[in-house]
Amino acid sequence: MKKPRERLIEVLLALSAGLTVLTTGGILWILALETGHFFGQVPLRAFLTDTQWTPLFAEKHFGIWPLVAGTLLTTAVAVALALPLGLTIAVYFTEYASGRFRRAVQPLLEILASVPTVVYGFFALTVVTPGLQALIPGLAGFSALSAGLVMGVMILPIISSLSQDALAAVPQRLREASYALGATRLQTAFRVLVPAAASGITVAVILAVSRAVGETMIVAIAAGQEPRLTANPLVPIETLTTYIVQVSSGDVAYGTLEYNTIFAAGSTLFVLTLLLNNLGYWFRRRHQQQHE
Amino acid sequence: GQRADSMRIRLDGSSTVYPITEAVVEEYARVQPAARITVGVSGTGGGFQKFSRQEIDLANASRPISASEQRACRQARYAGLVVAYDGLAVVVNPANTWARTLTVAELKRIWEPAAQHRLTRWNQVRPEWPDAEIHLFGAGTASGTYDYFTQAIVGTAHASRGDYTASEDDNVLVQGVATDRLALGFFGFAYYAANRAALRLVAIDDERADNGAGPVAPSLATVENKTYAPLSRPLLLYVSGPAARRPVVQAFLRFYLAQAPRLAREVGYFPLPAAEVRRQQRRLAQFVALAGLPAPAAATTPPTP
Amino acid sequence: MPELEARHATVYYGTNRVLEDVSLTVAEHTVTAFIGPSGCGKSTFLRLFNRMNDFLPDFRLEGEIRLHDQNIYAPHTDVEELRKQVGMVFQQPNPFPKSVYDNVTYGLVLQGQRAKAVLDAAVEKALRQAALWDEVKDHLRKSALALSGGQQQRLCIARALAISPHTLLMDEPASALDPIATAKIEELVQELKQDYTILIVTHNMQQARRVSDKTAFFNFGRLIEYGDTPALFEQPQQEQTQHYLRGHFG
Amino acid sequence: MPELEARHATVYYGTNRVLEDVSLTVAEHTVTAFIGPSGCGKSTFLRLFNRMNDFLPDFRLEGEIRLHDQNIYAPHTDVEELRKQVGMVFQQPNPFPKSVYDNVTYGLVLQGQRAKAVLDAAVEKALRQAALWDEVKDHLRKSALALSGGQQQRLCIARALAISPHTLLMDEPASALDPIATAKIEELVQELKQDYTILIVTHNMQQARRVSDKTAFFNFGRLIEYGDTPALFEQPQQEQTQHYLRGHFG
Amino acid sequence: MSSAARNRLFDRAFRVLGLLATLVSLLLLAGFLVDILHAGLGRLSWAFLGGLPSRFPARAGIYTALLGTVWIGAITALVAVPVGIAAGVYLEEYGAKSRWAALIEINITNLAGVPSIIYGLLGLEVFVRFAHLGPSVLAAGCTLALLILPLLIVTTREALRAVPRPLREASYALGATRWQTTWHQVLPAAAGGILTGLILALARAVGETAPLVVIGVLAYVPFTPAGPLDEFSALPVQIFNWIDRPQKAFGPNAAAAILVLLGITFALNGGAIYLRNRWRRHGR
Ligand SMILES: Nc1ncnc2c1ncn2[C@@H]1O[C@H](COP(=O)(O)OP(=O)(O)OP(=O)(O)O)[C@@H](O)[C@H]1O
Ligand SMILES: Nc1ncnc2c1ncn2[C@@H]1O[C@H](COP(=O)(O)OP(=O)(O)OP(=O)(O)O)[C@@H](O)[C@H]1O
Ligand SMILES: [Mg+2]
Ligand SMILES: [Mg+2]
Ligand SMILES: O=P([O-])([O-])[O-]
Repeated sequence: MKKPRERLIEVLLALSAGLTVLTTGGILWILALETGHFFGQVPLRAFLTDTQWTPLFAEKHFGIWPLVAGTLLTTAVAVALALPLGLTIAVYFTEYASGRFRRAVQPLLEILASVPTVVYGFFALTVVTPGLQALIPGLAGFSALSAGLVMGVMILPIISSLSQDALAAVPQRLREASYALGATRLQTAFRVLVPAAASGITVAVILAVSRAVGETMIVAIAAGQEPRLTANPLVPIETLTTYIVQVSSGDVAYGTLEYNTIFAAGSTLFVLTLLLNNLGYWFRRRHQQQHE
Repeated sequence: GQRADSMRIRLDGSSTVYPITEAVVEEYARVQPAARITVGVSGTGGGFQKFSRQEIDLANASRPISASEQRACRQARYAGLVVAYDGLAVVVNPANTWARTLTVAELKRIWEPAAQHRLTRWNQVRPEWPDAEIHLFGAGTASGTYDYFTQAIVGTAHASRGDYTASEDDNVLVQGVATDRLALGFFGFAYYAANRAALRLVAIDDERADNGAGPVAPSLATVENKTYAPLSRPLLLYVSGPAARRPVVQAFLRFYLAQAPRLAREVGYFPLPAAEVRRQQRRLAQFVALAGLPAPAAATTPPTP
Repeated sequence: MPELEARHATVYYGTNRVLEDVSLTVAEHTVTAFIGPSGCGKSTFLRLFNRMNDFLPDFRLEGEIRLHDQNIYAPHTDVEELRKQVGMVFQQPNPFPKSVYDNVTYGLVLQGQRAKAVLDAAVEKALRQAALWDEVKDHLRKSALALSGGQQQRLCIARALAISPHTLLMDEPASALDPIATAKIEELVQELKQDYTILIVTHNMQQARRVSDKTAFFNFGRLIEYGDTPALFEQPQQEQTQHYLRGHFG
Repeated sequence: MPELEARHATVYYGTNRVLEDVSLTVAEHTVTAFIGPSGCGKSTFLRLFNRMNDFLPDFRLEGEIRLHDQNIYAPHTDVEELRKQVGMVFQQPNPFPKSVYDNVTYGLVLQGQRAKAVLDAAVEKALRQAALWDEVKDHLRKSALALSGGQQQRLCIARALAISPHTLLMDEPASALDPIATAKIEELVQELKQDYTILIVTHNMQQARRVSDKTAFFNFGRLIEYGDTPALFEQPQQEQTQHYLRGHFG
Repeated sequence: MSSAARNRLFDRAFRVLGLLATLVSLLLLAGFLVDILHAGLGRLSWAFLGGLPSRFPARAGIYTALLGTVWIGAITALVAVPVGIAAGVYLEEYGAKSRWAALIEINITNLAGVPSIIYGLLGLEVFVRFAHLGPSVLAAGCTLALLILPLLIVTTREALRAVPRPLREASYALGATRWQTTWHQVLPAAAGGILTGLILALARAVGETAPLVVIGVLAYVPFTPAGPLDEFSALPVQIFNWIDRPQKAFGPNAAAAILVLLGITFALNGGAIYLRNRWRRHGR
């Protein structure tokens, strides 16, 4: 028999835990509600097939692809920088560097992950963009390239440290098998270890991509505010997150179609990251099973 | 608390008017440190929406309140006061060597809805200009500047192309033009004035002789005598009836009107002539007196000056 | 000239001495077994011959290990080249998570061999030598992880043989296997002796007796006794060896 | 009426059966020892008497455990109340990271006792019973973690006694201690018998013989033999018991 | 060149490449810090820390933003800490087998990956609009509290899991209830770990910008909040604001404010690491 006081406490604790469910419920509810209003006025077809996004103008278009393209473009630039760099660092740390070097440098790299993103935005706008413009004459003042590169620096520690964990989890006996056949460290690393850790490295990349997709301030400051369907990283673009910031920082009246558009963009972003996170979760489970 | 609330004044609205208001509020804090004044930048349209819901006391506006916005207003009375003049600046990057002038017709061809995805290169404006992309930066759709510009240039308020960098935040536009050789943008004159080195004005020719012949650039003279047409306009501050009954607001508004000419010039706008300032001060006094009376049966207000 | 030789080999891990002054010579085409209680240093000693201990933190060797009368711990030794000559098979079967084929060709591919005909021939030869060919010849593209433990171990042997070493180090190669698979490995060792010099660590005294020509008994990091296998098992000279063989410790 | 009784107790962890149909009765003011090889289920059985297994995931009991003829696994049993009556001492001394005083008073304070005089008296009484008073009486405010292992274990006994249980469960209470501390604990058990019913798990057969009145021998989750200690040790009835006592396994 | 020689060469080359990659990353970090120090250090002064916002860059300070951040941090902690710890305790000490706990578990994993701007939308709709809190300190604090809750719960659980089982058993064996055991033994023993997690979570919250922008911050707030329902400015928002200004003269202000913000986040992170090490060494 439970004493009433104990019972009460347990209920309170369970309710606290339940608040997280309520949070998810709240997110799903508001996104569904406002996005529902949005689709009450805009056909899903237009949302998915139109190639222009101009919901605030007289001639309205509601194609989400320009924003999605902007998001993916900055993310691609970020990953293109962070993946090779991060993987190289991970291999170097696990297979080449001394323990002392690693212990000294690792925390410094982790600092990169704890820097507030608005600070990265400043860096992108005041240092990286002018620097790149000196190298690339046609580069606009806002560009996916500049924002993406800085975002790459931001996600670098995610990729490098999670990849290190994955590489370290590869059993020592595979390393020894390779060395015993006359392989060099490099050959062992890239022919045995990286393939064996592939699913773990994939998790790292997926989580990093998820972070990049949801990242807001860097792109809001440095990537531009012009929705356009392009793969050219040299011109201003607009991401899903930037659109939300842009519209919500100028006040849009509650209940209007314009207001609903930020939730439509938010829902798209939410679905995108949810898919990525669950993909990552799935890969991680597979990775854990592989190394049991 | 109660006391803090009675000292509170909430402002929002136009980003064009923001620099003047910011300056006035900052100066006012020296005279009356107890006042707690906040200023938002939602654009003229966004400001009027909050104004009509009575979420704010004063609305900055770079165009008069529209008929539909008037209907939405909950309060029976409000008034708009002119605080300064603006000459809407059309600007390019200093590295742009070709676009020194533009005609209104050319501007229309650039900005009208039909131009979307069609007019994308400089040589489509004038054949002798470079065959290079044109990057457009302009006010966002919630802004008075956008309404004013589309009305004056395209001929219909709220009609323009949508494929340009549109922001309520003029700073984004300034930065965009300042860092892009192929850019063309427009915004309130103050934002040009604060960044003269990074931008270059384009003179505008409305092709009407009665308004000064040839291309005209905005300046104190051309804005005051209205030859910088059609892009000269008044900047306004709307005050709601309930707010006007509060002494804190009255004191602040009196300070605002008195300081507006000096501070408008300081931030880069064109000050009202002294006579006009006195006229606005009289209107304020009238409105304050009227605001104390019971609301009239029909919701009428002194319209724009 | 002996094929392999240890001269006053003393090994430390940090400050911990795990081998002390071990000297011994191994002739070509013989099987030498290392026996002794757990932790006595058998594995450490075996791994000296292909410098597999180099990666262990704080490993330090005094003395010399010689292969064909060359000190393999001399500076400028080409360690990768050494490991191609001295193959190794481990206690736990450790195939790569790749196909059977790719496992066997791994060493050759590392050396730059790309010709399919050459690789095909090498695979067949190595798998035949490891007595695995008949069982896997139709599944060369299957993952090596799908094989049984005994098959995996023979695959590891084939993988080692494919790069044509002359010496084979085996560290308890059958201890993770069932009796039938163990018997197969033992048989294999007997056959490989024709072509290779074999050093084998085992904790199973009967196994040592069955497969080896010479046996070395270690205890507490010292080589206690070393001699022909039958002699060592029947007339051990040292008291420690006698105790150990009678099962008094270990 | 027996103080404690197990009736056909069968325990599962998930699908794994670790106790099978164990029945036994324990009389008041006796010491009963549970012996048997590692993993035979002694601890599991002991912990049934204060429902300490309840927290283990997938624990399931069939049968009954009775205290004063009440099934303590009946629904609506007040488990906390039960545990106040049936104290427990663990293998590893586990004092709280608090002062000696706070350790001993912990149980009383939980019950709402705040009066300093009462607590002071309880502390002295319990520490005296646990034969620790003289050693710690001047350091009651010192951290319990500063005591030696043997002192810690006696503190844990004092802590258990402070809430006046009538039964004491001891799970290898001396196995982490040195011989001198062990002797002290054994002596203590003998004394506590005057006032408490004691169940003690031990892997040390000599200890069981020295301290207990009755002994229960477990093997593979079954109660093999249960009887008076001298009889069980001198004339075991079961073959398994004989083997175990002779050291053939375990 | 023989293939063996080539392989060895590549191996050496990669050693250099790996070192280079590491150094490049560190140089980026260093260059970045040096750049900000260079740009901002000159502006950093007591007057800057105590100054009100102004249209004159040289006169503008971060006093209101700094206090806004302190307010928001305090409210975030006030809301998130009890809830986060309670939820962690429930999942770790109580919910072992229940389906409810399993649901919450999956849910937290997913929440942890939701972009912060989505929390902004949630805050906008729920706190600003529905609860009529407006863009107030309270709305911001609640929004950020929800944002860090998953992180807090995860770290709390880790800390609880590290508490040894014998400690719990000792308490239960003395007739303690679950809650008594949790309160008197488990939570004190886990306090160091929980505190570490809390500080890390707060460091994260203090640097968040996007959710605040979405719930609607004002451009100009020349006073500090007097209560939880007041409007606010916050350090990251002030930085965003200054970065956004095209006048070059505001750049040093942004950089100086960044130095302050970095100072706060690094101090919090460093403090957390210090605590964790100390706790690992002395704690149980
Ligand atoms: N990497 C290492 N670092 C430090 N000490 C080690 C390391 N590997 C082994 N040792 C120690 O060296 C000694 C010899 O170990 P080794 O593995 O050679 O023994 P072994 O005879 O092969 O034992 P087993 O039969 O258990 O495999 C042992 O005491 C062991 O603890
Ligand atoms: N929490 C648990 N979950 C699952 N199985 C368990 C758990 N605890 C113990 N067991 C298993 O139950 C069986 C009995 O364990 P128990 O601890 O009761 O044995 P024991 O006789 O006390 O052994 P020892 O002398 O080692 O303490 C063992 O096989 C053990 O592996
Ligand atoms: Mg070994
Ligand atoms: Mg036990
Ligand atoms: O911000 P606006 O002045 O353009 O409304």
